[in-house]
Amino acid sequence: MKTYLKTAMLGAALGLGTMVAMPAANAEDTIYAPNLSYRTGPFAATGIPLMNGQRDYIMMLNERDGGINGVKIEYDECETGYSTEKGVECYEKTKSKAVVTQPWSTGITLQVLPKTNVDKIPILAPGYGFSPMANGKVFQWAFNPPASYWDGASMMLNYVSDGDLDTLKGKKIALLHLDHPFGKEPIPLFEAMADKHGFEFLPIPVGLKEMQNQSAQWLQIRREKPDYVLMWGWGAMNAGAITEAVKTRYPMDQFIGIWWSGHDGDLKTVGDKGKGYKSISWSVPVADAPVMADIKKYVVDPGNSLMEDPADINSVFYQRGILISMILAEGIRGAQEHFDTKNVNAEQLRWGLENLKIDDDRIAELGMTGMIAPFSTSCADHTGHAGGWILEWDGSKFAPASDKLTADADAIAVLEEVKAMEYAEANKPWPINEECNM
Amino acid sequence: MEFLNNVFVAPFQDMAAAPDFFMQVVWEGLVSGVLYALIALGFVLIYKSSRIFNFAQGIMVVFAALTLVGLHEMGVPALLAVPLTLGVMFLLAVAIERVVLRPLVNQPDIILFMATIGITLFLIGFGEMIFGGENKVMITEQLGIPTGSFEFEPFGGFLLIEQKDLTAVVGAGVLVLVLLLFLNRSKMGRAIRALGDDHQAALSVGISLSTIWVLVWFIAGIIALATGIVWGARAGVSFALEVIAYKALPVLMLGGLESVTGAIVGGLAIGVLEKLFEIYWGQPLLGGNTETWFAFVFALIVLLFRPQGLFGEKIIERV
Amino acid sequence: MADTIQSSPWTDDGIDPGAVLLNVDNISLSFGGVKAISDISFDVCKGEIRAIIGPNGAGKTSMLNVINGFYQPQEGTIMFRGKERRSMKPHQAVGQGIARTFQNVALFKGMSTLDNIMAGRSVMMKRNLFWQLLWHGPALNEEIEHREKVEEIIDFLEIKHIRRTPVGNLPYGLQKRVELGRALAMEPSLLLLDEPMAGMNLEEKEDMSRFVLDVNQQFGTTIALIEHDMGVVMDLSDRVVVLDYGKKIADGTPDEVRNNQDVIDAYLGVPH
Amino acid sequence: MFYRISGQFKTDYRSDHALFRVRQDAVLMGIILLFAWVIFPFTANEFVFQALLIPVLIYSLAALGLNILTGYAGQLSLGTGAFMGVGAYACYKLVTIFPEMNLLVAIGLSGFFAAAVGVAFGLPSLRIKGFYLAIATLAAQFFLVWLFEKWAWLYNYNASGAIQVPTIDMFGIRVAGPTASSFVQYYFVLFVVTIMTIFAINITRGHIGRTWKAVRDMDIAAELVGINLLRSKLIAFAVSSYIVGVSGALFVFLWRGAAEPNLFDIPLSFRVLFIAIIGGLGSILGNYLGAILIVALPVILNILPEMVGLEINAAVVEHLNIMIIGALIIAVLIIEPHGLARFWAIIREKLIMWPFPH
Repeated sequence: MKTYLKTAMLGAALGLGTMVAMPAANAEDTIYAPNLSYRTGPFAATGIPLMNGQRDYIMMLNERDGGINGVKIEYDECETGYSTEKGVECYEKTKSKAVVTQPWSTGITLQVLPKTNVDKIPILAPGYGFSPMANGKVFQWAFNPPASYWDGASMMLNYVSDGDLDTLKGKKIALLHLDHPFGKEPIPLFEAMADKHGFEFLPIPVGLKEMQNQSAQWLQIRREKPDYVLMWGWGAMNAGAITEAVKTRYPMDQFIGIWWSGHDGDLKTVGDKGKGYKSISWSVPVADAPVMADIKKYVVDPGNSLMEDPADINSVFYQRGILISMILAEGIRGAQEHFDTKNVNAEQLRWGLENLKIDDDRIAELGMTGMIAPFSTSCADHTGHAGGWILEWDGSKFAPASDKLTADADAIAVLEEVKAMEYAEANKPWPINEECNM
Repeated sequence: MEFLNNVFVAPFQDMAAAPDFFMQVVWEGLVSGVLYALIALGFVLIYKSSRIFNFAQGIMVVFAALTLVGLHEMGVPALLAVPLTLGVMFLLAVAIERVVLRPLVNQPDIILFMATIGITLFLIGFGEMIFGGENKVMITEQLGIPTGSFEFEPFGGFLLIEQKDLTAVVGAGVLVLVLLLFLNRSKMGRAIRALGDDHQAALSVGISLSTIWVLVWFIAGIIALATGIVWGARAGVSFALEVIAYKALPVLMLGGLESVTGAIVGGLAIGVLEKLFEIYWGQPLLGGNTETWFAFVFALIVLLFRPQGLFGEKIIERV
Repeated sequence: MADTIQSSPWTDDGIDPGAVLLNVDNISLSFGGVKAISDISFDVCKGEIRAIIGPNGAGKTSMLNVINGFYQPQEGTIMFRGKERRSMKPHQAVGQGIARTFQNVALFKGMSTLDNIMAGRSVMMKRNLFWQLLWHGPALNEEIEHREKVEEIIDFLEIKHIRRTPVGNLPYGLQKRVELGRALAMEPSLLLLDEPMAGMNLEEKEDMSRFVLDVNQQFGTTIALIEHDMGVVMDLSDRVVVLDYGKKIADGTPDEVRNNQDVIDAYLGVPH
Repeated sequence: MFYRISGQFKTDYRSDHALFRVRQDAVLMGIILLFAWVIFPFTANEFVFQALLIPVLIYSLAALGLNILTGYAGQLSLGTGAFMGVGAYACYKLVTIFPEMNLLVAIGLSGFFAAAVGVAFGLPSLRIKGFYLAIATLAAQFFLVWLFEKWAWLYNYNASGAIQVPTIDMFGIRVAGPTASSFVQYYFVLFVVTIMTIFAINITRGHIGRTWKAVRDMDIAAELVGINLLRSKLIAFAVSSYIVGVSGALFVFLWRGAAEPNLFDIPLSFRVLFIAIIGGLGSILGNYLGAILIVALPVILNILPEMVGLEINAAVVEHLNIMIIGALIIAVLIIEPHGLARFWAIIREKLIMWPFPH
């Protein structure tokens, strides 16, 4: 018996070892848009609704319009589990035919950023990645529209100071952040702003292993008594923080998270007690938007969505996923029209993403009025710096709680230039697109 | 000089200056400590009876909690979901005994340890496939666990004690008492304890080895469920919970792999000490997040002076 | 083969045959209040076979453990090759020329017979990490040089056929023989044997007795052995020391010991 | 038939100590080397280089380092990932402080930093044994990863806390950085791995390797035949950590291109441990077999359903992958605790006998 098992295992091992086949060649009449998804791992809870939204928007386009200008989009997920290593593997696997890379984690973004210059594939990282990516001269292939983390940080500061940052003088602002490239991303901006406007900035890191047990961090907050707590949290960290905030009796109205910390699922774990918690967001869920009706009609009702609970269709993250796919689709559409071709390639898509014009009219045409602020990108500005809104948790859902906020563009531009050049210097020889003028 | 002051004087001044805060820190540490102790207890029980260092104890916590919440989501009433979950944990124990332990009987310790890592991986994949990766809410209220809090005002400050934490502490205490009674008073319990010392002697009581193993893994499953409920109530239920299982390991170093007392005292000590260190030394001096390693380094240092742990018996080597 | 060995005796340790090689003086050892050995003195002379006997729990193995440095006695001194020592690590004792075998076979189960015996020459192998990395050159030469010595021992113990067998797969009797080989590989001036014939059948015992005598005579190795089989002890040994409850109760030639009343009582279990 | 060993006699001990005591083994090795050095690199595409060939080599090397400590010297370590990190960060500091330094030299030197840290954490091994020591290695794991986060000097105060590999040329050829070709990187890695493997083979068949195995099989007996336990264990920690450190430097510089601290966290340590277990503890060959299996399995699981026309969700594939690795570990331990390397040994035995049944 044992010998047979051994032989069988052996055969299996040898069989697996020799089978190194390549992905099948792709059909000519589709555009291949892979997504480095994470439906598994510690951040799956936040990933799943986003991936569902992204997937469903593309499926809706394919069903309703037969794709974009008649070309179907092949949406393909490569699972990373938010692991950088898996992400790079996915990038390598998909890059031969992909028109875009959607890396989905700051770690993966940093890793593939230098490679895209060589492979000439645009990175699309809406609302995440590396804030200096806004500088299109240095980061020719990277796009993070409609707003970067520094935009988010600046909008938060504008909100808590009612637009006059000097009123923050002498106040203490804590940043509760994941101890990870993502969480550290806004620190340079906060430090610069603290110097300029005279408030005290206190970063409080949360280790990846401590996400669900933040009592030490919240004890620190209790001791330090900051005037505001801003949060760069992700996955299980969000629910953990809000639970602890409730417990510590930290005033909810002084507690604001970045857009990735405004996930309905996280807040449901605290329910009513989280009432008053806020999150800055460049997207707003609009239940009766025409695009949502189409998605319901073409994807959800026929049972083609991976969404488990149909009620999630109005959640912040699902709708944000839809907007992210919209940005990609608009980039493809723009490129198709500019180059007068149906099958755009990666280099053409780069042009499309660099010349996005998402104005109010276009938003209305897309059936997305109120879901996103208008923005446009250019050769020099790969972010677009759209505005955002504060969303407030009312005990059962997030609702807009502010007028449209905008970021302090001048302060950010200076920092973007400095950090982008630092990056280019550290990674020289780094190609710089001198044709771009600011 | 200033450095010495920061290390040896200032932290204690801080403690004295805000005694209410100090008490809160100790309480938070104690609650974490109870959880570490519970997980460590699961380890100890299995190690004592079968010499297996069960790395899967942490994932069993997640698995039990997910099953409970998952069953409830499927419409099973909370109070029925608990026994059903215990049923699942029992089946898991039977499956592990049949598929993994029985074929590996008499293998070296390290092989069995690695097999439990295999179990861990398998359960992670299996659990995520069935229950999904989303963060779930523990059905705290449905289980009748109070969710309010008590507030005290010692020294004019404020000390907040959550009722569910208090329930956790009391519940854990009761669980440990019942377990000790079972181990010391029942025939089955004595057989489990005897197994650790001498397989032959235990078998002579008339209970088969596989029965005992299933039983022990089932008890570890019960402990896992209790831990899962308590921890889930604090931070939600998801696979990220698995990392707390690592915290039980230094507890085992400190308390000894075979000592129930050691697991409890070690767990509480590590819970309190790591919290105190983080708040009064880690955050001001080292940039925080020292809780990831403090317990390990502390246990390592203790072990250098007492290789058998705080509660282990002195090792006499023989040839 | 045997001639070549005899012509170059291993045991050139500067002690004349018949003089005291090891002197154990007033040794006491206890574990947390339990006395294992109390106030024992005896000596072992160069070239003799010295037996240590006594009922179970008499402290015989503990005595060997003290001699080769595994246990540190609380009181007393040990004089070996004219040098007095209080405490030392086992590997230092090996360096001075003490080798031993174990009551329960303590071989390296995952290694072959050859490797086990080669392991006995660890102390003598000096090529450092750098040469080991290169292998060809000095490290290989050293390896071959020691291999030749080990092959002599393999020949001597008649275990050529199991040279490459992992010792975990060998029968008990052969394992004991490999263990003796490993101890011989250390070229000891004092060889401690802890129940070398335990669990053997008559034929195996005869083989082993022959090897012990041959080692003593051909290599000139001094031997101290613990053995329960009185027949074997009386045949092999030159002098016998008898322990009981951690105390020495008799010391002398086999004939003297055989007729000692204390010894008879100890073996018959007369209460103290 | 092919594996006929009769007629191959050894007439002196020197030839008996040769690496391949049977001629066919040497021929087979030659064929494998031919594939590794010539056929693979000239036929592989970018994806095969990046997703299979280079990671297999690097993971094999890391597993080799761990195997020396765990498989040969019997000291279970759960902190391999952190020691890879020490190698990677040391290499990063070396090339940023001395930009002129040859990368091969920098990687060689970075191993010494890992070895030093390894020895420091190996010191308790004399007093702490078995599982207690395994937990103690976790202390190294968690403490070092924390240090990579907090010690900003290590990552040159980058805002993101990550290290990015600069562009490095060697003898006019680009070997590291985003513009280096996979072809060159593969040869670089292959060269280092080949050298390290030769060293590992030499050291494990010599007397130091023998003392390790002795310590592993029975440490008390090893002490009583004169082996200095502390010295032997510390050499094992040093050699093991050196190899692991070099593999960490290769991992970041020749493959990943960038790294954040938590890359070196527990999952990496376990990944390497799985490779060593499945491949076979106490074997050199096993590390390669294990790495091939663990690296290729997810790739195959991703491609396989597509090839047979099955539409499987990416998440399900990942879950299946985890489950299969878990089940595989258990299966290997039950069927053959010595791993894939022993399977090969069994095949070889059969080939020698073939075509006769016994």
